[in-house]
Amino acid sequence: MTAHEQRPLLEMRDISKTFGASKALSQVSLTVHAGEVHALMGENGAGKSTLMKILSGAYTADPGGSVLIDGAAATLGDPLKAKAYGIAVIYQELSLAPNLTVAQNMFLGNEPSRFGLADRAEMRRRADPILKQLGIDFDASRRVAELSLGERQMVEIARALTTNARIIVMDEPTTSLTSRETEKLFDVIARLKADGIAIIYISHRMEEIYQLSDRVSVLRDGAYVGTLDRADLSASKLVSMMVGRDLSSFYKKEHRQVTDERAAVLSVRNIGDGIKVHDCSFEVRAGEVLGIAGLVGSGRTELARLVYGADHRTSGEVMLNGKPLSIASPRDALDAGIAYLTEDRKALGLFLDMSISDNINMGVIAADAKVGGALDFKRARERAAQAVKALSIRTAGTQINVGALSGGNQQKALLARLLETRPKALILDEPTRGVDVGAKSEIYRIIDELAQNGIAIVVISSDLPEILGIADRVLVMREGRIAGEVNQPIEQEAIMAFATGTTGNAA
Amino acid sequence: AAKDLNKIGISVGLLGNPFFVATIKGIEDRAKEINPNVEVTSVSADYDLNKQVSQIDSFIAAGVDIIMLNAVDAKAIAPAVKKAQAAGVVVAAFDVSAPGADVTVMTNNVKAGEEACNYIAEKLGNKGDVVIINGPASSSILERVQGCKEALGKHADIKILSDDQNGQGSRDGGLAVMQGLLTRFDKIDAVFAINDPTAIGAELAAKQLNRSEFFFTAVDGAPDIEKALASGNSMIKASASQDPYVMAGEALKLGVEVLNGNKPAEPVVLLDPQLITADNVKDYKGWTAAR
Amino acid sequence: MTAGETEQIRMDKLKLRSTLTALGMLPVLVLLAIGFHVLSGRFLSVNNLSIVMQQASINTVLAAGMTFVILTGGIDLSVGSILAASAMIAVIVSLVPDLGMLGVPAAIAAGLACGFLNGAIIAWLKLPPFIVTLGSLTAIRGVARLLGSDTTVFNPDLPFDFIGNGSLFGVPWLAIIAIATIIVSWFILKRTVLGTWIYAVGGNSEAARLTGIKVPLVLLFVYSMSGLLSGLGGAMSAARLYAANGLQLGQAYELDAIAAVILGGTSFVGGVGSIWGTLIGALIIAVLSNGLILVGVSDIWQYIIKGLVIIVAVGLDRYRLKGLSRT
Amino acid sequence: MTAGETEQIRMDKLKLRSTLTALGMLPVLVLLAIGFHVLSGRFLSVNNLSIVMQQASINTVLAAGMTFVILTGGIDLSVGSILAASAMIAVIVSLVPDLGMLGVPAAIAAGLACGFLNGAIIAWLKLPPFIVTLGSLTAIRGVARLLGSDTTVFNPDLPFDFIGNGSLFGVPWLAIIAIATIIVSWFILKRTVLGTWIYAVGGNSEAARLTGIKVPLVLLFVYSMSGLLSGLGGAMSAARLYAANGLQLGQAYELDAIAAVILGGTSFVGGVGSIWGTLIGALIIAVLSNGLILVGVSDIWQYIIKGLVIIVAVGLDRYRLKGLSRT
Ligand SMILES: Nc1ncnc2c1ncn2[C@@H]1O[C@H](COP(=O)(O)OP(=O)(O)OP(=O)(O)O)[C@@H](O)[C@H]1O
Ligand SMILES: Nc1ncnc2c1ncn2[C@@H]1O[C@H](COP(=O)(O)OP(=O)(O)OP(=O)(O)O)[C@@H](O)[C@H]1O
Ligand SMILES: [Mg+2]
Ligand SMILES: [Mg+2]
Repeated sequence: MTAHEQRPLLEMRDISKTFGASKALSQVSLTVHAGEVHALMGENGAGKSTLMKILSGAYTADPGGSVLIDGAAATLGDPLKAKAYGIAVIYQELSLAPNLTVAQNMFLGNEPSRFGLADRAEMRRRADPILKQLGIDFDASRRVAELSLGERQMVEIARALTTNARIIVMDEPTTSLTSRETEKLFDVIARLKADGIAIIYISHRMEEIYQLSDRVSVLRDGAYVGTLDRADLSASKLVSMMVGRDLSSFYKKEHRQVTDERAAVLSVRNIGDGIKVHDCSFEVRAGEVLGIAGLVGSGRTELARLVYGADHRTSGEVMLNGKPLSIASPRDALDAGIAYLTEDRKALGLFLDMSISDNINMGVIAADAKVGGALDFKRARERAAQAVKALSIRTAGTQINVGALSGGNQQKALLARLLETRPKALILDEPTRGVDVGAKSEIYRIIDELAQNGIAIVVISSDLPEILGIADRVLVMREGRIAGEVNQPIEQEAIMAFATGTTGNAA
Repeated sequence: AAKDLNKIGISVGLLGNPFFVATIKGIEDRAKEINPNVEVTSVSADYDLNKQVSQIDSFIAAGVDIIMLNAVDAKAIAPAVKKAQAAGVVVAAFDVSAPGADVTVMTNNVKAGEEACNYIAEKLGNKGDVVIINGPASSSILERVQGCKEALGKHADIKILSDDQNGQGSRDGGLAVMQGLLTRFDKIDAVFAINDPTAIGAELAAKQLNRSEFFFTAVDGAPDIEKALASGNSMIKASASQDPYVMAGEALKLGVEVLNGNKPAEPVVLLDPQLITADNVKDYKGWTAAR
Repeated sequence: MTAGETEQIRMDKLKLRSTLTALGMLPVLVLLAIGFHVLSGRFLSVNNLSIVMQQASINTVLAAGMTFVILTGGIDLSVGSILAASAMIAVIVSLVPDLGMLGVPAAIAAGLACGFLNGAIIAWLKLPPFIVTLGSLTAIRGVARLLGSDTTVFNPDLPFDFIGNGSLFGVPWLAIIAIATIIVSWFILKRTVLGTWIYAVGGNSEAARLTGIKVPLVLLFVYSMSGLLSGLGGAMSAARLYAANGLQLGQAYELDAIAAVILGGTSFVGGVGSIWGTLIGALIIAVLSNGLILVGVSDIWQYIIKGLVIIVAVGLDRYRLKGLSRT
Repeated sequence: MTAGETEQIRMDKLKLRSTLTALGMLPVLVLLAIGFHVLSGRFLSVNNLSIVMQQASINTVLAAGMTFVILTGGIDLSVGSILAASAMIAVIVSLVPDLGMLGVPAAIAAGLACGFLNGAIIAWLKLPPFIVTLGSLTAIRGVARLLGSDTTVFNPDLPFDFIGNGSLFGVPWLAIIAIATIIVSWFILKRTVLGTWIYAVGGNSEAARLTGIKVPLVLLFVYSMSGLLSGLGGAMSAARLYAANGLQLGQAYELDAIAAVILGGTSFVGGVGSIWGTLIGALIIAVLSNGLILVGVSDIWQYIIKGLVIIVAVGLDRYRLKGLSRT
């Protein structure tokens, strides 16, 4: 309460932003006080990231609005100026230089130096405690290109802590993090809060919002809807503010215990790459949703890529419906009926300069083609229109570049591409990364539907509640090996025990 | 059918070469004498036949009266020449022959090579090891090498150590090639370079490596070689000089004759090179001499 | 209703923008043409335009091939050397009694073979295109010289000389071939599955691989295409000149071809660009060369002006698209 | 304990790998040198090695500048023209009585000015580097010709000729300058904040911008640096040849410089590479040119062999690194 009576640290007034023909924000206002965690909520494409990018100087707002810091008008407009006002941002779409080391990235643009000479010792000295605070166990001298997605996200967080910022924006910082890393982050946030730093926190994970936020502001369709105090916070209220209607609980309720009588669709035996994944075996039966959990960097993505033929495996085999496959490339896997959704949609999934329609159709244009490899435009348009509707992708049209969509909608477009290939087995790596509640329930519904149609599904997720909610059975990975299997009833504690190695190796 | 001389198009192999700058000056001076308001456009084909043919096309379109042509390729330029003549343009070739050209004025390159290498043979007493630094295979260079080989071939005791290295006709090319050749051969008696820049570059290499058991001859008579010869301490002893200024001016004059309807009796004029050495260089009228 | 309306306006704007992007440098081209006409009084004659088209034709064909390559994010420096080698082959084969006409297919086949080799090394051995094609630039140049023992090969009675010097209804054959090349390229790029794959590989090659696109085959195709079109360019050059020279022909042509592609708005990073832009780029280069001679600008100043016009042209283009494009 | 041990092994592997990457083509260079020595019996003499160093020196200096540019993901095609223009200025100034020594700083300043212009256009107008430097390649070439009214300028009594032809303790000055350039470049790239920014801009320029790095200033710096070093190259060339020619000097040098950079393992995409690799790349090119003459290979075959060796060299390099790196 006291916080409200002080002069606000940050006030954004009547901020609008237009991209070409589309209006991403119209007259949005936001007030943030020192020492509060202010959550910003809204569906995919509501304009949260855009608002924050205006704050960080990455975008310039349309004329008309104003930003006040400590009550004085601030001219933002470029990242350096924003930095000078003490604003630090953890971007949703990671913005690291992959060719540099962790430490270099943390201090990029802010290097400890003497007479222009980089002071590496000082850099290490300042980096190590921050990494330790976050429970990061990889070395600060590793190159970012060699890190897993979750590890990169940790680096991005660590970077925001190197500056003496007064306002830290966290735009979906935990999408690739598991509960252990998230805990660490929350500890840090608590400490920052105590130091009087304002935190603007964006997430689609409701439980994080409940746990952290002092106040919640909601955006819808680029417009400001309202702000709730912690006391008034309730799921139904929030959701109805976000989507304008009620949405009941969205995890599917009934878990199927898929019995052994059903034949295994996808079987993986002793697969490994000799470096990051060793000797992993599992089976997925028709209609089963197999969850794979594990800490950041435990090798889940790598395992999936091996099965899919995206990386070279040194041992093991993959079988579909009992038939051994010789998969040497993603093409082979797709031909056999295995599809894989990448966790890194921007770098490995989407063609950002191509249209939504092209992106959705990419996997099937060859099959749709008319004689001589001529494109079937009509079919492509239909598929795209259908997919946009079925997955409720928010867009002005299917010919727009996919790069102009908000993160969550990009995710749906990518998922749509996979579904068009009609796979028999589907490996989904972080399928709801950055996806809003509504879309999440949509995706869960789709997963459930696919399973009921007899497709074998593997879901890799760092979001434990999600795993608990949708998986029929869970494998837990640790340091590149399968550490254990958790059957119904699936309990969080059991998973964490395997993931952290506090029980003996079960596999 | 006499026509006035209003517009001239010049296309040369490579404009940056001082030789061609002198030719252009020769043409311009003679043309101004005939019509002070004459318009002269000179372009460089950069030794690209396609480019030269395009330039000729453009000249035809621009309505020139005479094309002064230094052919990039002595054989293959023929169709372009024919096309220009069909369009009523007089083609005057200089320095390099162009089949079918109305007139051609050029240095006798075979003779130039011959003279430079006769000098070598004479100075060596018809006995020794000679290196030829070759250049880009154009007709004039091929002829110089041919002339040189003919001259040297008359003497059984003269051995040609190398003749297939390309000095690109430039100082740095000559320098780099000579450095390699000097490392390769412990004893050389004389070097024939296909033009002056090559010889100067090669001399730089020799000086650097402190080798002085041989001397150079070349073809061209460029301003820098004049200076070298005059200095008296150069390893370059002789150059079979050409006179680009006179050559091109002559070609223009003959071309204007054709324009006026007077076909020359002999369409090809060969100018004899003059061998310049330290002894006679003071009487030499160089490329840039005022005239 | 209103929602539908704004949607309509938005789509219109999008269309306008994509048309503008595709048109690209057209305004610059038109300006140049008018400017040269005003200055020389001769530029816009039928005769001269036909000359410009002819002069642009070989570069257009090379640049079309280069567009494929650059769209995948690659580069092909060897086009000039391939052109020289194929032209040599075209002339040499043309000298064979009775079979002279085979010179054209022989040149194209030779170009295709060179391009295929480039592509194979780049696609399967995964070596950087710049180095591979720089290597073949040098090596194929040597082969071209070897083919004619380092002299000019010449055939005054070239059986297919109509390609280089004839015309159909007043349009030079060279120009017809160039336009046909552009149309075929457009069809492949915009109307076929392969074309979409080419854009996809250029946009994000790792994503393309994960989508099941056989990236090596796509790369093999684009370099083969570039080789084939360089071979065609060689045949055109031979037909135009009745001759070929292994050393001199095609030197630095790669720069002109690349310049046409980039002037045409295709991005070096790959994935973005159009073949029409390339055509306009090639025309701008040809118009500049021809127009400056027509106006009577000296060779030195031609260099300076050409260089500046190229920079100003892309500058204008950027300025024009500003506000319409993403930051 | 075990965790610590595997960590140790991993770090060792990482170190090994980065050393191997940095060493890059060194084995190829050594192989070539030994091969040429066996074939000619003369390659590895002190004298000849000093020649090779001299021949490599100008390209090394240009390639060092190019390394900066390519590390940011750009390209500088104008280095050859800048070199020509600066060499002209060096010789022209050297002819001024008493002030002749000023030729060297004048050349460097001219190069810097050209590079600055390139950089300003690229950084602030955000035009594509390829087109901008292609434009300046052409325009500056024109200026270089203009400077000497299209002829060769020469000065047999060049006051700073020791740079081109003298040596210090048996090491040619040209080589000393080249090595000094490499060391300074290494220092900037690896030891200063600016160096980190250069790598960051090349790795992810948007990320660099978002962290507040002034990306335009970084770009301005790298192109200015490339221009400055081209100017130095011009002075070196003038000192070596006692002359300069605006049209002929430096033609196609950009290709050699880029080849050295890429042979040295710097990536075209930007952000990855080392200056030592560039040095080795430049040496490989010089060794090839010199060695082939020494062995007595004819000019035509020199082309073919050079081209193939370049391709095979990167091929070997890839093969060597395989298994160590991710696909
Ligand atoms: N660079 C851009 N160009 C064009 N449109 C854009 C651009 N960036 C965002 N948009 C549009 O602006 C709107 C808001 O996007 P924004 O990324 O701010 O959403 P968000 O609330 O962060 O969503 P998410 O939860 O999915 O991250 C969307 O409709 C998006 O398509
Ligand atoms: N390109 C790479 N080079 C080297 N090591 C890598 C590379 N990518 C990932 N790794 C390492 O491999 C291990 C497994 O990575 P993987 O991406 O499979 O983890 P994950 O379980 O999917 O984690 P996350 O939740 O972060 O996505 C990590 O320790 C990571 O640092
Ligand atoms: Mg967002
Ligand atoms: Mg992962």
